[in-house]
Amino acid sequence: MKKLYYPTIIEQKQIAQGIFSMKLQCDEIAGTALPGQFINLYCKEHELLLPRPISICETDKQKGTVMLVYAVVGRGTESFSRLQKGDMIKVLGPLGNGFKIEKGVNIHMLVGGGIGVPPLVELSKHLKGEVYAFLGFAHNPILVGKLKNYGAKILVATEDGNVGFKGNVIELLDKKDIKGDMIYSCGPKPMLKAVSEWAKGRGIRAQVSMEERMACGIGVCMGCTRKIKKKGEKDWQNRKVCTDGPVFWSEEVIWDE
Amino acid sequence: MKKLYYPTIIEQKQIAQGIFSMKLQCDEIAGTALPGQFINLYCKEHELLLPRPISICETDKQKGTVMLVYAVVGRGTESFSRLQKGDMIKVLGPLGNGFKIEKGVNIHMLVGGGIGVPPLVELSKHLKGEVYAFLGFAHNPILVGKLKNYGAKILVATEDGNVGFKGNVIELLDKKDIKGDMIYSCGPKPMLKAVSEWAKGRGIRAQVSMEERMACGIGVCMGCTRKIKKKGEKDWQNRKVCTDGPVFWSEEVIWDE
Amino acid sequence: MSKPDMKINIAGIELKNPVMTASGTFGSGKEYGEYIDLNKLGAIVVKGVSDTPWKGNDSPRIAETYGGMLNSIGLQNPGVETFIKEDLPFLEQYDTKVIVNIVGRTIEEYCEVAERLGDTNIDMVELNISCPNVKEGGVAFGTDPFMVEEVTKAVKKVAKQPLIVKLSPNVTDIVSIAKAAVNGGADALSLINTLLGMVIDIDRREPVLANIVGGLSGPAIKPVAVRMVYEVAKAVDVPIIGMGGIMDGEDAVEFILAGATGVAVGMANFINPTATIDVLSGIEDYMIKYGFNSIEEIRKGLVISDF
Amino acid sequence: MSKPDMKINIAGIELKNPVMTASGTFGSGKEYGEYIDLNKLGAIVVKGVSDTPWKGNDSPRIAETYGGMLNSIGLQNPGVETFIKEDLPFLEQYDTKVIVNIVGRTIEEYCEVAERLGDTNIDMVELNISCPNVKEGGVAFGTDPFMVEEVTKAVKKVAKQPLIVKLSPNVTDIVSIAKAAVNGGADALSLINTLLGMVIDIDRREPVLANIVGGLSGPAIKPVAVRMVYEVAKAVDVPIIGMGGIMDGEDAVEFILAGATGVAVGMANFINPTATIDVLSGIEDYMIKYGFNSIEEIRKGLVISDF
Ligand SMILES: Cc1cc2nc3c(=O)[nH]c(=O)nc-3n(C[C@H](O)[C@H](O)[C@H](O)COP(=O)(O)OP(=O)(O)OC[C@H]3O[C@@H](n4cnc5c(N)ncnc54)[C@H](O)[C@@H]3O)c2cc1C
Ligand SMILES: Cc1cc2nc3c(=O)[nH]c(=O)nc-3n(C[C@H](O)[C@H](O)[C@H](O)COP(=O)(O)OP(=O)(O)OC[C@H]3O[C@@H](n4cnc5c(N)ncnc54)[C@H](O)[C@@H]3O)c2cc1C
Ligand SMILES: Cc1cc2nc3c(=O)[nH]c(=O)nc-3n(C[C@H](O)[C@H](O)[C@H](O)COP(=O)(O)O)c2cc1C
Ligand SMILES: Cc1cc2nc3c(=O)[nH]c(=O)nc-3n(C[C@H](O)[C@H](O)[C@H](O)COP(=O)(O)O)c2cc1C
Ligand code: FES
Ligand code: FES
Repeated sequence: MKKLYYPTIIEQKQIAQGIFSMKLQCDEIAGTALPGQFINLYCKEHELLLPRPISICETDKQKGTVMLVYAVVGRGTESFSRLQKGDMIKVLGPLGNGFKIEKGVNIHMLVGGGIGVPPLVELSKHLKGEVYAFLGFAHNPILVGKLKNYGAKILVATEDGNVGFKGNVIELLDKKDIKGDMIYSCGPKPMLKAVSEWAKGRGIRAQVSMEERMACGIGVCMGCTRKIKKKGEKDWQNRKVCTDGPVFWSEEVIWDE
Repeated sequence: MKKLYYPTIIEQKQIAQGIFSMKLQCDEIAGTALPGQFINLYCKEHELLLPRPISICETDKQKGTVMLVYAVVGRGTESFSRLQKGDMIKVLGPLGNGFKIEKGVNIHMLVGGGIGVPPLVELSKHLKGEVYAFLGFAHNPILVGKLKNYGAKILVATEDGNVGFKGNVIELLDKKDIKGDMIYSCGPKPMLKAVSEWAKGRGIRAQVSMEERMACGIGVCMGCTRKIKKKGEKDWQNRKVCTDGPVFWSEEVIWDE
Repeated sequence: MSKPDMKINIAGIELKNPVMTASGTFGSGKEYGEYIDLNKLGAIVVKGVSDTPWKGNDSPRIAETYGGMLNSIGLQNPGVETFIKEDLPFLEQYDTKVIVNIVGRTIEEYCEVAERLGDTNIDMVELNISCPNVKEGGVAFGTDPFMVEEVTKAVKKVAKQPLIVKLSPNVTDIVSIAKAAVNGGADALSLINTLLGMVIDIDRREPVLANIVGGLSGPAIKPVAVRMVYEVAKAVDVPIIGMGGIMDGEDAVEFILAGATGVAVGMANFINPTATIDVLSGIEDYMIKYGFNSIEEIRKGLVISDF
Repeated sequence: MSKPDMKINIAGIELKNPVMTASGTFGSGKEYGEYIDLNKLGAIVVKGVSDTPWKGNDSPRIAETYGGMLNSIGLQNPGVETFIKEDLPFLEQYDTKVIVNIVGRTIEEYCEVAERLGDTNIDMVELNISCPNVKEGGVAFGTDPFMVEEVTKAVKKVAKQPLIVKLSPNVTDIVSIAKAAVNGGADALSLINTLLGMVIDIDRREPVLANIVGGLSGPAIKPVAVRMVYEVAKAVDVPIIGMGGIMDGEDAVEFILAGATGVAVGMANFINPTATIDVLSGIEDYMIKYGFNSIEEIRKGLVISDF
């Protein structure tokens, strides 16, 4: 159930320059979380009051553990990175709606950019059929081994050509030109927009996991909205990333901002 | 020199209900502090920005240690009490002017009330001649053993008669009626006022260590003033407890507030 | 020991306790119903409702600040009809008072919403003339005593329920605004709404909020809020609902001592979903500790020494 | 890499960098001279000076708040003659600009102080019409555009040095106040002074401050300050000195991006005696990181996207 918890950190490590993975002991969240959901992490510093939303990268229902992977980009994530094994952390979750996993979908295309890759890990464990993971990074790939272990076919692009294809993930999609049945995508907004267009051009349905600055995370503050136009609607509405999303159908998102 | 330091806490213990002693490793402060001076302690919590002034209870110049004794009365002192041996703490000091130790004074009377006793400890080590310590508490005496070790003759009063004389420290002074040459006093304002009157009535000179809410602690903000009328002045002035005090001559303090 | 009596009375309506939700921070109650027993609240103040649906401002709408936050929601809401159809039935299940915060771009729009709500059995109307996040109406009505009196009068005329007027802190003289609202017929006042603020992302060199400026709330603003409640309480006779940075029972008591009859919890809900209930039990603890028998006793309990 | 040029120009006076001290938080510089090299500061703004000595308010004068503090000093100062005799010679030793904050209860008193300072070689006068802690004068002059213009005009007439007018944030419309000061002849503006606030000790059930209310400063107020600097910078052509909660170089850059030419460090001094120098090097780091060649470039660097 989505609730406040105070789990213990059972592992914290730096997995790449400025990127950390943190494992929490939290049976309740591990037991109920769906792929694509996120949790709100609270800072110990009382001057930083708002929670930070972080996607669930992976859960282990048996062990009751939840893995998060986050980039240090500001004071909040910096503060998380200073926490150590054994420390407690306040969290709220699991929050939001996960990716839709539909029957009859055989070829799955995961498209992740940078710190958008984490939620694709748990997702990959739930998909039946062929899974391709198109992963784009600036320089250092993360979580590639995990996705591979879970059976995804890995296609990596780095902007500087450090590993794999030199270029961005869209160029990689163009090059490989695999025609899947469904795209699941998470990453920076320009990438999601490009993925959305790419998918549209090829008639592939695509789900995109969006980010927006949040306050409550549970749908009351109306802080986290994006312009969404559902099928059949005449006009867009500002819909909440936290509870209407974070995953939306790409064709419903108004990208023109 | 008065400066910002980040000493390590080498001892922290509860010495009575709600009262803690904390020992810091800080050669610089230990080496220069005078009896009656205080230091500013900063909280780790960034929502509590102002430093807390705490008197120096005792220093050990050889070992370079500084002992503080403080009561938990609010968020700041509560936060100090949660710190542990090995933790660092930000401090500024030593601050203020200590007690005046004059030549030709043979019988010294220390008068301390509750959490006003700590600065008298270091002072007692610097006094030559006979030292009487009149100590008043609500229920639990503190620091009595220390003062005794340093040679003071101990006279304790507790309001409930738990230890020693039943009553307050003024009643104890009345009862013992010792005629010293100098009084050094620290404690709650009503006590200081009463001590001041008691001393005046007997023609004994008295120094009182005052408290006031502070911001800077170094004399710039004008936040910590008390009404003081120096000898020869026609009118009182608001003078700074932090740099003009905290120790004042009792006859210079305007008590009528 | 018997539980202290926490009842309060606002404009003839009895609330079981002084703890309410601050408009816009509690949705229409549904979401927090998963965390707390809504029956325990003195009142639920729902988010701002307009005559027709409002889309609100562009995102980002949230920025964090030291000890607080900015929001520039811009009063997004589905309109009064949808509120009545979809949210009100949920709220009516509970044994708590329902106060509806109403917004408008013109006096006419405010009146329409108030009139429409007159047909429902909500308990009170809170007139929001203090939202800093909309260009028309909103705060424009709330910063000029003449306008405050006009809009209050007009809405009071059509409202069937008691009328609370919610004041903006972004004014030179809160007392003259409060008096204008009371002259216009306000049965109670609530304050404060958010302070206008701005945060700049120095790396991207642009304002964090799409709307550039937004409303500051949270513990950072509490001293301003307490001061305004204190000033207004001395100047008017209607009950006051105090808010601004209330995080716990002690904060709430501070507002009551300043002169508030009721208190509202806003941003704290985002940090702790059970904040309202925690505030409630904190007030109760304080009453027990110091032997207060009623909220009214606390409200009259401030001692001003003559220095 | 060569050091970036941090010079700024205010009313024809060149400061070696934009970092100043906020009046009342730095004394007359002596005390902080033990912690930092005063020669490194762009300017030292000394505490409010009146014609004759002022005793200030009763104690307690300080209260802590979440992310900030209240003060109700009430402009205690030994008067302009003592300032000139005792503090100025000390300040004159240093290679930094000296700005004197002046206060008064009447226009005449302001003028007297400004005139008297005209005989000295201080660099600028800062007219404080925004102190919330004195009953007469002070903020009363600062909240009404007509009065702001009058007092500015009068002081400008007698002042020999360039005139900065310091604005109060406790107003409905900061822009109209700023314009009034400029119309009155202000060569520059500084903002913000403190927000009026109050803290109640719920255990003793009395206000913490003897003066009941006091001025709120510190990081808690920064969003309000940045917003006001932004609004004023868009509306007037004179240079602005921004302040309110600046704790580090990044905070200072935020003010410059909002439109400030100079910045002042206040409460931060109490938390960190080297705050001014840390702010200075933080600005320099930012300039190096992003390749800014002047403060002016930062000031013009804010991007407002068209959403
Ligand atoms: C649904 C969702 C899932 C996310 N999952 C991940 C993840 O798995 N790993 C990861 O590294 N990051 C993730 N993010 C982004 C992450 O929330 C931000 O990087 C983080 O909040 C930044 O906090 P900060 O204090 O370090 O940065 P600051 O910039 O100092 O943050 C200041 C404020 O802005 C908010 N904020 C800043 N950036 C964002 C953002 N992109 N989205 C929402 N709020 C933001 C913070 O919550 C905070 O209130 C996710 C965001 C969302 C909305
Ligand atoms: C010169 C001097 C020496 C002191 N020495 C000691 C000592 O040795 N041991 C000890 O236990 N206490 C001492 N005190 C009192 C101590 O400073 C306060 O008890 C402490 O600051 C309370 O902080 P708090 O956050 O726990 O309480 P809170 O009440 O939450 O404090 C809130 C604010 O009020 C200020 N404040 C509260 N009470 C006082 C006070 N009495 N004096 C100054 N500021 C106050 C705090 O600094 C803080 O800014 C001394 C005070 C002064 C002025
Ligand atoms: C996200 C958000 C939305 C708000 N929406 C409204 C609103 O619709 N109507 C209103 O009168 N006040 C609104 N407010 C103001 C709050 O009701 C309250 O007055 C303010 O936040 C101060 O209280 P706090 O510090 O406890 O949050 C909103 C505040 C926030 C943070
Ligand atoms: C203790 C104290 C005393 C002050 N005295 C003055 C003063 O004499 N004149 C003045 O114009 N402003 C005075 N101020 C206001 C500051 O100069 C500054 O405008 C305000 O504190 C905001 O900046 P900060 O948040 O960095 O402190 C004072 C502020 C404090 C905290
Ligand atoms: S974060 Fe509050 S509604 Fe989404
Ligand atoms: S505390 Fe600032 S002058 Fe004493």
